[in-house]
Amino acid sequence: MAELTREQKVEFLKTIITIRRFEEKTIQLYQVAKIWGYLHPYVGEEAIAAGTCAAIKKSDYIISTHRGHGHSIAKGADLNRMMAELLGKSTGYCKGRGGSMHIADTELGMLGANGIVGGGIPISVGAGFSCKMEAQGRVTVCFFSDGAANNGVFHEALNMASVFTLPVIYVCENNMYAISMSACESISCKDIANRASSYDMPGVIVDGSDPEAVYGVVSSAVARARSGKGPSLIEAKTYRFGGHHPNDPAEYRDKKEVEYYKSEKDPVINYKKKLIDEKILNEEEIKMMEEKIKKAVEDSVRFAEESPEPQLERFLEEVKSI
Amino acid sequence: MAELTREQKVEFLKTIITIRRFEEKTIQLYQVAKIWGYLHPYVGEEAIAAGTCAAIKKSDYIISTHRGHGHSIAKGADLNRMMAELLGKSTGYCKGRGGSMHIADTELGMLGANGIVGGGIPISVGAGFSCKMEAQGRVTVCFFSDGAANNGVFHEALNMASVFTLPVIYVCENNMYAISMSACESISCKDIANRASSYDMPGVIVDGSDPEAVYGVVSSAVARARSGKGPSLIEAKTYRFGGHHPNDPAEYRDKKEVEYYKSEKDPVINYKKKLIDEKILNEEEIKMMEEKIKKAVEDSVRFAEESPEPQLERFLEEVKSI
Amino acid sequence: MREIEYREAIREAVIEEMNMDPKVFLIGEDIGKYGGAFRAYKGLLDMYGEDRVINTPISEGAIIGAGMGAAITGYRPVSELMFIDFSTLAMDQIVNQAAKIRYMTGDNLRCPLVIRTQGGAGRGVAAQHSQSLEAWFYHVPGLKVVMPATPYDVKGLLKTAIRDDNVVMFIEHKMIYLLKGPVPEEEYTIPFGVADIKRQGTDVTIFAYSNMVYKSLEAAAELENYGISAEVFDPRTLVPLDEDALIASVKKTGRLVVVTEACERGSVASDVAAKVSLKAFDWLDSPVKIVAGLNTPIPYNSTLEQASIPHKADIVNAVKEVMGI
Amino acid sequence: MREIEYREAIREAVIEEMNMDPKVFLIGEDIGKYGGAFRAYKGLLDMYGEDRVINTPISEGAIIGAGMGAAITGYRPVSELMFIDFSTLAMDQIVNQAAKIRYMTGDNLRCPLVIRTQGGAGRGVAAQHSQSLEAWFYHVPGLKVVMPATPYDVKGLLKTAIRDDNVVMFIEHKMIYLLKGPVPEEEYTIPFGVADIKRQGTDVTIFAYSNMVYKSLEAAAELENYGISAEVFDPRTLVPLDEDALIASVKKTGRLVVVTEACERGSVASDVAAKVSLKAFDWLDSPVKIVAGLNTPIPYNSTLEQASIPHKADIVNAVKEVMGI
Ligand SMILES: Cc1ncc(C[n+]2csc(CCOP(=O)(O)OP(=O)(O)O)c2C)c(N)n1
Ligand SMILES: Cc1ncc(C[n+]2csc(CCOP(=O)(O)OP(=O)(O)O)c2C)c(N)n1
Ligand SMILES: [Mg+2]
Ligand SMILES: [Mg+2]
Repeated sequence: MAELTREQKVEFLKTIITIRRFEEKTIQLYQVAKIWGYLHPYVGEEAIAAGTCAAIKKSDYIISTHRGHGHSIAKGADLNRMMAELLGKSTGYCKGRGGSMHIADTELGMLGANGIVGGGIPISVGAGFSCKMEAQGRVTVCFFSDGAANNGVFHEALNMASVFTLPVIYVCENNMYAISMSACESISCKDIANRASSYDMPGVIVDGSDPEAVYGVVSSAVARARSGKGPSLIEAKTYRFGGHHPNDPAEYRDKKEVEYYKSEKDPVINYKKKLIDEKILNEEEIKMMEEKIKKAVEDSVRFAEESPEPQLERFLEEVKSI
Repeated sequence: MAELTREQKVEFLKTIITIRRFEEKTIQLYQVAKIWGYLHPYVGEEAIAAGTCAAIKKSDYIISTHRGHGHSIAKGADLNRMMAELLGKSTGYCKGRGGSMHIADTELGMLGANGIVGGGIPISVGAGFSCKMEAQGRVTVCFFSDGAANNGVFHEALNMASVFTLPVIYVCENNMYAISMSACESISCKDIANRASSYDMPGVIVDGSDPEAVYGVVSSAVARARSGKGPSLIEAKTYRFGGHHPNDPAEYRDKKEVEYYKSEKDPVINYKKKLIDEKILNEEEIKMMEEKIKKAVEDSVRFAEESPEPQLERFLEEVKSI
Repeated sequence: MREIEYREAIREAVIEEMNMDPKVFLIGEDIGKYGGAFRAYKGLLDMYGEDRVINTPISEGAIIGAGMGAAITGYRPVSELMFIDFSTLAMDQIVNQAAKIRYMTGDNLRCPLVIRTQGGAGRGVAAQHSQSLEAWFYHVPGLKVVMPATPYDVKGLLKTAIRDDNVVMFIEHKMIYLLKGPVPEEEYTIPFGVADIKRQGTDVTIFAYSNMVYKSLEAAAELENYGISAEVFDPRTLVPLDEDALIASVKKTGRLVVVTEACERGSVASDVAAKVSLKAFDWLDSPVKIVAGLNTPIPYNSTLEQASIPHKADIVNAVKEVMGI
Repeated sequence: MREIEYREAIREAVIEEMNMDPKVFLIGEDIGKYGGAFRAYKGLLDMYGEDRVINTPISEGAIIGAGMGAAITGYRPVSELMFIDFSTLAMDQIVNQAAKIRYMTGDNLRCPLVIRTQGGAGRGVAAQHSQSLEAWFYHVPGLKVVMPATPYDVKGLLKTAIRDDNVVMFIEHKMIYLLKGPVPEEEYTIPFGVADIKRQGTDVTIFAYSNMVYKSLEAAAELENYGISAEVFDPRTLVPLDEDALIASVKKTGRLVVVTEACERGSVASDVAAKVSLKAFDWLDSPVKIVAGLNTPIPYNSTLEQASIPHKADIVNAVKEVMGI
């Protein structure tokens, strides 16, 4: 694999910080009930989306989860339309119909967040068939977390993707928990990547806090997929810094464990430091980047707040056609 | 493991031949429409049921499939009540309500054939919990075939059985086909036993035409389960001698392949020969055995034919309470 | 007009649509060499190859997921569930994913997916292979539900289904695949939401779909002997439902018997009866009667099985009742 | 009488039954330390240990399979599906396996399994977490369907469910877990199939269950202002349904409004309306009106979400309509 360029590295950092700041903002907005329903922040896991989406093209597809904001942002989503969706506005990606768990966009190749744990995995099979049939070298990345790896559809989908040599990259974000259920207690194998052997596909483990490492393994899997060799399973070890959702104190976790990940495995802290160490960016430049991002996030909130609510009459009219 | 006794070996043969003759009779009865609906003969696979059920106790549970007559017979089912069920009579195991695909009996510890491919596998988890909770050393054997190993519930169940260390023995009867679908083309790993590694349990391959070999591996798995070490996956390589059902000419199979299995892997032929070679039985004794079995099968047909139809009024009365 | 079998009509529809639109493909169990459990796809693998006739493992969830994923990325898949009873293994993909994606994304993604399947009793295949589950899908917004009775209808409606931009549950009946009926050589399609009066009548409307159309026609023929002129109303598509035509028919006859093979409790028949009871209240000369399956898992024994589903006599009796004779 | 929360009533029922019968156990997602998504099982892990409070992986099919397998071998499990929307992943186990085993084996095997779950809209959790799917289960022979509205009812009915020898779909509503109501300290159970008139009235019967009981009571209170005396009829269990009491109520009032939060098309409301339209035809002064959810996946946006489900005003209007004012 070619060395990473300066631009690529800067882009990683920008994506990671953007996701982090966006998520922090959504948590704030959730606490004041501007966002409601369920919100599952991606804080702590940003490097996976950043590294993965950098390794694919705009024309490739991604399939996301209930914890999906990071995936959309890394795939290039417009923060305004995302935030508008979270506020239930008509300018949102789903015109306010979907909210956090259902952001999707055809243009973006973002085939949907999902409220059903594992619900997106079978869809990857169809997206994979589509990529294979059109034969333009397109690939599909399917994100999911440890909990989803126990849903039967994981098995059906990975088997089928393998049997039909589909160009799909399965990225399991193992953040060690499914709500309160620890992955160690719910998954009957040490590493989820092990399960790849059941499907005759490569299974790779990667440090999910390191965007470059993620980029590396995903790039290989993408190359493999594009060359017609079929699917791969990547397990990115990561950690959910907060509770399952903003109101979850996550008392089922060990404080020390949380502290360890926050201090050692924070992709924002670590990657900033790395780029400074490598003299790719200096403190000042990072500060400017942070400010730009902060402004973009704040703009998105303003955009969302100023956007009109969906029209009730129009909704009622549309429902008649369902 | 202790040497097999003469009685055990004779019993293997008796079970194998009983299943074969019973199945042949059901096919005949199907052709004259005394049995109807779906019938999935177990011809060619008899040694698996014989070897497996000999390795467990009467008090243990088995869970079966759409191709389930052999399992019931090996577990000790009454041929009369089985045949009566196939003829839809009130004296059948299910009073004629179930037919071939739904034979079940509490007394027998036979928790059900199943019309849904893979449908019994999750039920094994509950039977396993039950065995574990009552802590009497009881185990559950769950049969299924290659096709079922692609159903998502296979994954959910084996994961859960492993996570909770349940005393369940999964016996996959890989007869190389699921209707017309070849296992080689539908399963993304060479051997289904491989998949055991995803569930942190032993995965063993055995020649399904050899009752002693089956008995051996199942016995080990049973010992393991009884001693609290949890589930195992056994893949018994076998072959469905006929089509998927009596009316299936099975044109999707290679004639040579069929011939090979019929001539080399017929458990009836092979095991008869073995017992003769080992001087455990002579031709004469086998002939007597065959005759006894033939009579038992014919008696079952007579019993079934002479049995009363279910009473319509009674059925209509019962339906009111559903 | 030439007569062809119901399953042959399906095959023709699929062939015509596959020839016309390269985005159409088929996916399901045993649809390759085997040609499908009811042989409706006979020879299609040879005609279109493995890329467009995809024979799958036994993975109902992934079969629907495969259809949906392809549909939202520009294809027009026909996913097959061998028996409607197996839809139970794919309900998340059908109901939470495919049916909802268009609406929950504010029309951002569309899912032109046909789910072909079949249901019904009568072949002695017992409780897990004989269900009539259309009521479930009827209840789910985002699904169209099509239940054709004749070779003519199945061909025209399947072509429409494949061209539709939404998820269509296309539900056939296992007892009628070999039934023959007139089907024109020329191409045609049948729009959704347009009922077909299978027999004109003036005294009573019999609403029936799928295999029950035949039992209703038999009943109507017998009712002639009593001087009763029964209209047999086949909606053909349950969603959308041709309510206007139904209300018009009931206004004409003043009486309605709704027939379904499905278990009575919570059936589509109840829903239709409720709608008509409300909307044609002042035109009804007697209460709407429902003729439906018993609330029981279908038994294997033939006598009990037959007792569990409606027959000509049940329909005749119901009509007599609403006619007050 | 003391007042306790709905979820506390659930917890009490479970504790009492677990203390009484060692064969009762709980299984589901996040029911261990977490105490269940709605904290109805708070502290139970500490009280009963991991053998009787089994915290599972995300495997809905196996959660029901685990319940069924234990039930047919002598236990009395309570399997939990966190949201009724996730029943889609377990429909084979619920419908083809658990519901049918008793009948398709001629009563050879019995399956005393309770499936606890919850549904309903109102929390902004959108299309995949807000459904009301009781109509599916209502349609499946072999399932009992219980939908308690009050803390009193949920406790008494859950105890009965656990003791029942059949499969019980026990469906709660996400908006009422924190609601308080009187619950006696002494033990009691509530039989299935016995409706509770939540408010007596003489002019019109409002049939409503689960959260809609509250909206109906609000409506009834407002209707007093118009001089209309509305009876609020809560069936509490949909299967078995207390039809006699319902017909009696309608015979008394002569009018019926059926309320459900579920999508109107193919809902339980339609079924009830059809039954009453038939059986009380001569007593009905006006057609039965249905007040139901819209035929749409539930939207996230609060205004649209609220517009998708019935409210007091809708019920009031429907009653006015059937009263002809
Ligand atoms: C099929 C299904 N079961 C249960 C839930 C409830 N639920 C929502 S998120 C969640 C945990 C998911 O864990 P995981 O897949 O590890 O994702 P993470 O939250 O860690 O990103 C659960 C159980 C659901 N949404 N879907
Ligand atoms: C879930 C499900 N899908 C499809 C079918 C239709 N069907 C019946 S038997 C069968 C093949 C089963 O193959 P396998 O599991 O290998 O069992 P075998 O017939 O070889 O014993 C299929 C597809 C079914 N009964 N259930
Ligand atoms: Mg996780
Ligand atoms: Mg097989």
